[in-house]
Amino acid sequence: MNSQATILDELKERFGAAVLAEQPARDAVPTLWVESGEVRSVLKYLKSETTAPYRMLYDLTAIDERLRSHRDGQPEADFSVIYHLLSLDRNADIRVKTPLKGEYPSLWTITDLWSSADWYEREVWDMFGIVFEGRTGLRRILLPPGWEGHPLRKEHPARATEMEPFSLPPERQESAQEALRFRPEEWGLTGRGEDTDLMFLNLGPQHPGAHGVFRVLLQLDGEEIVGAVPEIGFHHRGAEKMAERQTWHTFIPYTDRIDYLGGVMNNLPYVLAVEKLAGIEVPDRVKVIRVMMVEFFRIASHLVWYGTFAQDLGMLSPVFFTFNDRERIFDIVKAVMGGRMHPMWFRIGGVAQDLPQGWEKMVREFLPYMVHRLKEYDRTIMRNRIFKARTMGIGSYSLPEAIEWGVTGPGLRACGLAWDLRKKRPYSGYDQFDFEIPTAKSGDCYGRSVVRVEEMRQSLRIIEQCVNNMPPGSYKALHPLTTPPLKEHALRDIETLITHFLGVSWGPVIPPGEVCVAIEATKGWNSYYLVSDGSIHSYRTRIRTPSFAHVQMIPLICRGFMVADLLAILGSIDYVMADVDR
Amino acid sequence: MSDIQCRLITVFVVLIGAMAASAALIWLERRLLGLWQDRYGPNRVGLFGLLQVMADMIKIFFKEDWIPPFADRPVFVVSPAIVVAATLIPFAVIPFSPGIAIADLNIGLLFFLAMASLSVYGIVLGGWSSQSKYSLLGSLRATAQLLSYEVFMGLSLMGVVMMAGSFSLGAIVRAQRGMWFCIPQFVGFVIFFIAGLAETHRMPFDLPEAESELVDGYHTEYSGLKFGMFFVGEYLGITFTSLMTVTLFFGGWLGPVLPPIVWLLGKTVVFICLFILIRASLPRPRYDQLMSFAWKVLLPLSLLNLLVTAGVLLTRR
Amino acid sequence: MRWRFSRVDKPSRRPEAVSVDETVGSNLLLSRLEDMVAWGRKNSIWPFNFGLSCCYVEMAGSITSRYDIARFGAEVIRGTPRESDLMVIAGTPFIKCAPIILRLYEQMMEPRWVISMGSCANSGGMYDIYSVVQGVDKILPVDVYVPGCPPSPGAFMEGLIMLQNAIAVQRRPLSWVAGRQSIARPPLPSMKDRKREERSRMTVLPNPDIVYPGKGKSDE
Amino acid sequence: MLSILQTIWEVLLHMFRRRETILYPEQPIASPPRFRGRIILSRDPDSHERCVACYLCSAACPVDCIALQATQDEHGRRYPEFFRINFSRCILCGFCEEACPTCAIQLTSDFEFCEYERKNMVYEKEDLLISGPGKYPDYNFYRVAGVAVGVKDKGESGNELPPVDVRSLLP
Repeated sequence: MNSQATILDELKERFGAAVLAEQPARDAVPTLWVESGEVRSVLKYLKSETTAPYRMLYDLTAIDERLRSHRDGQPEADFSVIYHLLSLDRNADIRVKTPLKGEYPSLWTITDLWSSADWYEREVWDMFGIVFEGRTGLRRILLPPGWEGHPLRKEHPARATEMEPFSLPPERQESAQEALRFRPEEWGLTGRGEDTDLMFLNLGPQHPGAHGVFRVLLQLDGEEIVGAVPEIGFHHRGAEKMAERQTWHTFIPYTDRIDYLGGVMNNLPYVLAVEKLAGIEVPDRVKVIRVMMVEFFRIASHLVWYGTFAQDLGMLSPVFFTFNDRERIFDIVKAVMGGRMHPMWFRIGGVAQDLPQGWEKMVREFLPYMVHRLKEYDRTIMRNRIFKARTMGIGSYSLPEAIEWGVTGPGLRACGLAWDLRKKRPYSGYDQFDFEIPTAKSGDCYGRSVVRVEEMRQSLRIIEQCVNNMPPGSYKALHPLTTPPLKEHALRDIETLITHFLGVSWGPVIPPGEVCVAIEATKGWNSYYLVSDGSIHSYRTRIRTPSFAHVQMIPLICRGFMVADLLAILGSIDYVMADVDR
Repeated sequence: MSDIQCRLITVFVVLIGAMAASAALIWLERRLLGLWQDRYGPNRVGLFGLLQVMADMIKIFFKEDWIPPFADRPVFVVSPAIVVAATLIPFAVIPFSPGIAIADLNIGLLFFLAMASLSVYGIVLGGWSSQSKYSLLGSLRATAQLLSYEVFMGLSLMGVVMMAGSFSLGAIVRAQRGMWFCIPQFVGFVIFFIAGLAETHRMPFDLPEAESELVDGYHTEYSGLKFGMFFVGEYLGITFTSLMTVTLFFGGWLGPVLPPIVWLLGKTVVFICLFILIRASLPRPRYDQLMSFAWKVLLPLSLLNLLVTAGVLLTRR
Repeated sequence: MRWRFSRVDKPSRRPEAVSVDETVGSNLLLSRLEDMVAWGRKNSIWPFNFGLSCCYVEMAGSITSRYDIARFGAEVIRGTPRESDLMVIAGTPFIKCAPIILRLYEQMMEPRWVISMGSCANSGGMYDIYSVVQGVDKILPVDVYVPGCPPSPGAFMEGLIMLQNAIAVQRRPLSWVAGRQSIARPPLPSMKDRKREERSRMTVLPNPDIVYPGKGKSDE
Repeated sequence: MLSILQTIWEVLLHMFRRRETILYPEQPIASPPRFRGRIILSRDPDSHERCVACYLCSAACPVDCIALQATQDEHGRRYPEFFRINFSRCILCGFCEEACPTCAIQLTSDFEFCEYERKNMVYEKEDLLISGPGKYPDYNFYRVAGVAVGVKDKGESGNELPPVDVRSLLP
């Protein structure tokens, strides 16, 4: 961790008194507090001036610090804004925090440094009421226009049942519809082109090709896209607020539904983060079981993408075939974990149950079948001339663009960079597996498809290694914070039963601290940034999802293409609205 | 029985037959798609689900039929009727068996081409009168697509006309006694079939409706019976195009042992199945790709075909 | 049979219910016709291609080969509300999305039905949170509730069959301009009460630590 | 062109595959025993209600859909006076089953419990209680060694098993 020490020294030397403090974090990410006036220059320095710069704005979020008790050594603040940067060259992160005072504090924008900061800043404003100065269009992003309050502030109520019951009388319906009306001038768009009249087309929030409730407003010249304004927030279920009232244990089901195609893939970063805070080391068997299930869901998610992407391009049948394969995966998932899309099966310190008898047979039968099917899909879909014509050269972006906009996962690897967290920062024992990182050169829709298809093959390899080398041992760690403890014990002796009672009623008390764990999820990097205040709830849970960054990029990559291409682009990004809006 | 009575009976038989065929086709398509997608398709209502179409018809017939207040009312109402009428009328010139045709015009082929272009109006006007942007885009696509594919459809048939020496469909069928035209006119057949797909705006050329892009394209605003007419019109179109392909390239009613009508219908069913298979498997090209394929590939090809056919015929003489 | 012509300026969202006997008993021919129409409607439920979140994927799953709702004549997914008969609220109804859901519902043509799929749509489910409507029946009438989070495609199919059964006994006006403009809905049973006996007879369940003991289904 | 024909060919070949469809409702959809469906309350091998109304399930429930009220019978044995699960909120996560110290509450693999009316989705104890022990036929909470109370030492009551050696639980 030399580079981390040096970057902190470098910053302290250069910015002197502006660096207020250094904060030790559980995840060993260098974290420092910078005076709010100097944040921009520090970020600018990190982005462009230092050696091996931090080019990616990985995350931008805030914490309402007003009720937090464990803030050892941190500067006084009512709110803090956190900039999480990433350097792919160094393979290192840095977290820059800035303390803010006051009821509705303000801060200077960084949208001129990173265009991708736009949505993040809007989100912070929407959720916390922190104003970003020096920019335009600071409007609600996740909540409807006209919403009162900022939900992630501690004083905002969480439960809908505590509020007035929702109703939709005609006048409210009318005003809501009126608020949805698109006014191009608000976005700086006009209906006049250079020599033509332009048309505005409202695609969504309900559109068969938009993969969920998502709205894109298109400025069209004929069918050619001149401008696009994506609008999100129709799928905001307040998962982050939810985390502040659920216990550490009972938040697990909510993680499943973040990227709802990823199933237990979403459990993983959360339980890893909690385990890191609690200091739990899980047995090898747990690691391998988790890897296996997670890879099953990677395949399942990619299969949904494969089928629906083909369907977006007009192919009628592949979606049936890929869903059939997905059903076979679900046969295994159901038998092992008991759920289908949302097994919510990982636990703090282990998994819910041991593998059932007979799981090996099911998995072993599945592997050759799936290899065979993938070959068939290559012949049916990937090699098809029309498919290629529809995807090659469409919606491409370069590697620097991808990094600038915070693209991760298959979208990043399609630009030719073999960057995969499973290899670069192995978690849950991925360093023990033999697999490759598929890449593509083009960065277009076809490239992204190639990467995903190949990823499925690699996942099959990983699963095969899991079956062949499943270690014996327990499915839960023997740690006092493991929740719930081994049920066999709880059923037999009163001593464990008492721990069991505490664990599932109040929930475990996790020691104070901050941690961020990222994993290579199905769609890119998914990370949970947890702030524990030494209580049974999380003080703040920040869920950084890959799709949010990817969707923000749409206007950039669809310009100049046609409406039909837009649907190909949307399909190839493979986003899930729950993963965008959370 | 007088000649007029005889004619009238033929008209009714053909009319009801065409309607029944397209209804059966809806069932056939859903079952065949099921077959190719490892599932069953409608199989619960009646034997093999045969009554499914009945249920759909009844449902659509009693569904609320609504005209949007913003639509251009008369045009909106008349468009679906144009589509159905324009696809029904050319059935008149198809020779079903030796001597059995509603009207064996000596310009039958031209009549068919003329009528086929009429159905474009139904779609274009329907989309335009809906006053919805998706419908408008759909009808714009329909205009461009249908008009350009009309050109090749006509051109691809000229080889057949040259070989048969007549525009009369009956004469064309009789000219295939020795050899079906699909062999000497293979290129013409392929072009005609592709153009036929485009003309009936079936997948993969269903750009005017393209569900994943334009919601439902030109008929987005239609409901109830009017939508049902568009729906039936599409299936009538498939039946007709298949009949036409068989008549022009696969010897129509010609065939040994079995009665001519059985041959004709049997061959037609094969092509209908092919239509459905193509729908089940192929992705949809983009609008500009479709157009450039038409003008850059099909146009030269069909002209070349014309030239070669003419050359061969001349040398033979 | 006397026909009354009346103009429907403002079709109410849910016309008041009339007893079945009153409507059906009047004329045999009419009732035969109504039977036939109900049969047609029951067997041709075209769903609207509408999805909100996770449940939508399971609903789409029910269309695919393993479950194949095409068998019930319900695979003709329409992209436009005007041509569809059934709206499946598959997912969480968000406050920001509620006006859109209602708008789409109103754009559907009569007769139209709603299945509320999954806990979120039933009651808000696990999302008792500021941005979620606590049950879609707060904004529009629901015909069948499917429990689960998300319900498996099988559960959705059960819901669909129940909707079919409900449609089969409903009597609706044959025309939207003529005749009585009211819908006769016979009272529908409580499935919980109906199945209670059978369910309480259950004794032993298969061992959860063995994958598929025996042939498959549990002992119900 | 060839690639296009190949796509068509591949789809055509599906004609000869076995159909995947389960003919529900005539054919049941197989659910493995772990599948989490409708919740039941089970009885112990002595046919008594297993539930001791400890409220753990309702505390563990992430969506607060379980409500119950404890009471005692004439022998001082606790049982729920009412036990209510609101299936319109329930997400079938199985946390209650995991939390239950007596294996009383269990999730079955039954997924068929749709309703026409929302109010019918609230299940009372009589809807939940089954006649047998469910997944764990041999487990009987009242046979496991309890704590020492004035009149008896740990594991010495009439029907208790001897207590577990705590050391055996250590790794």
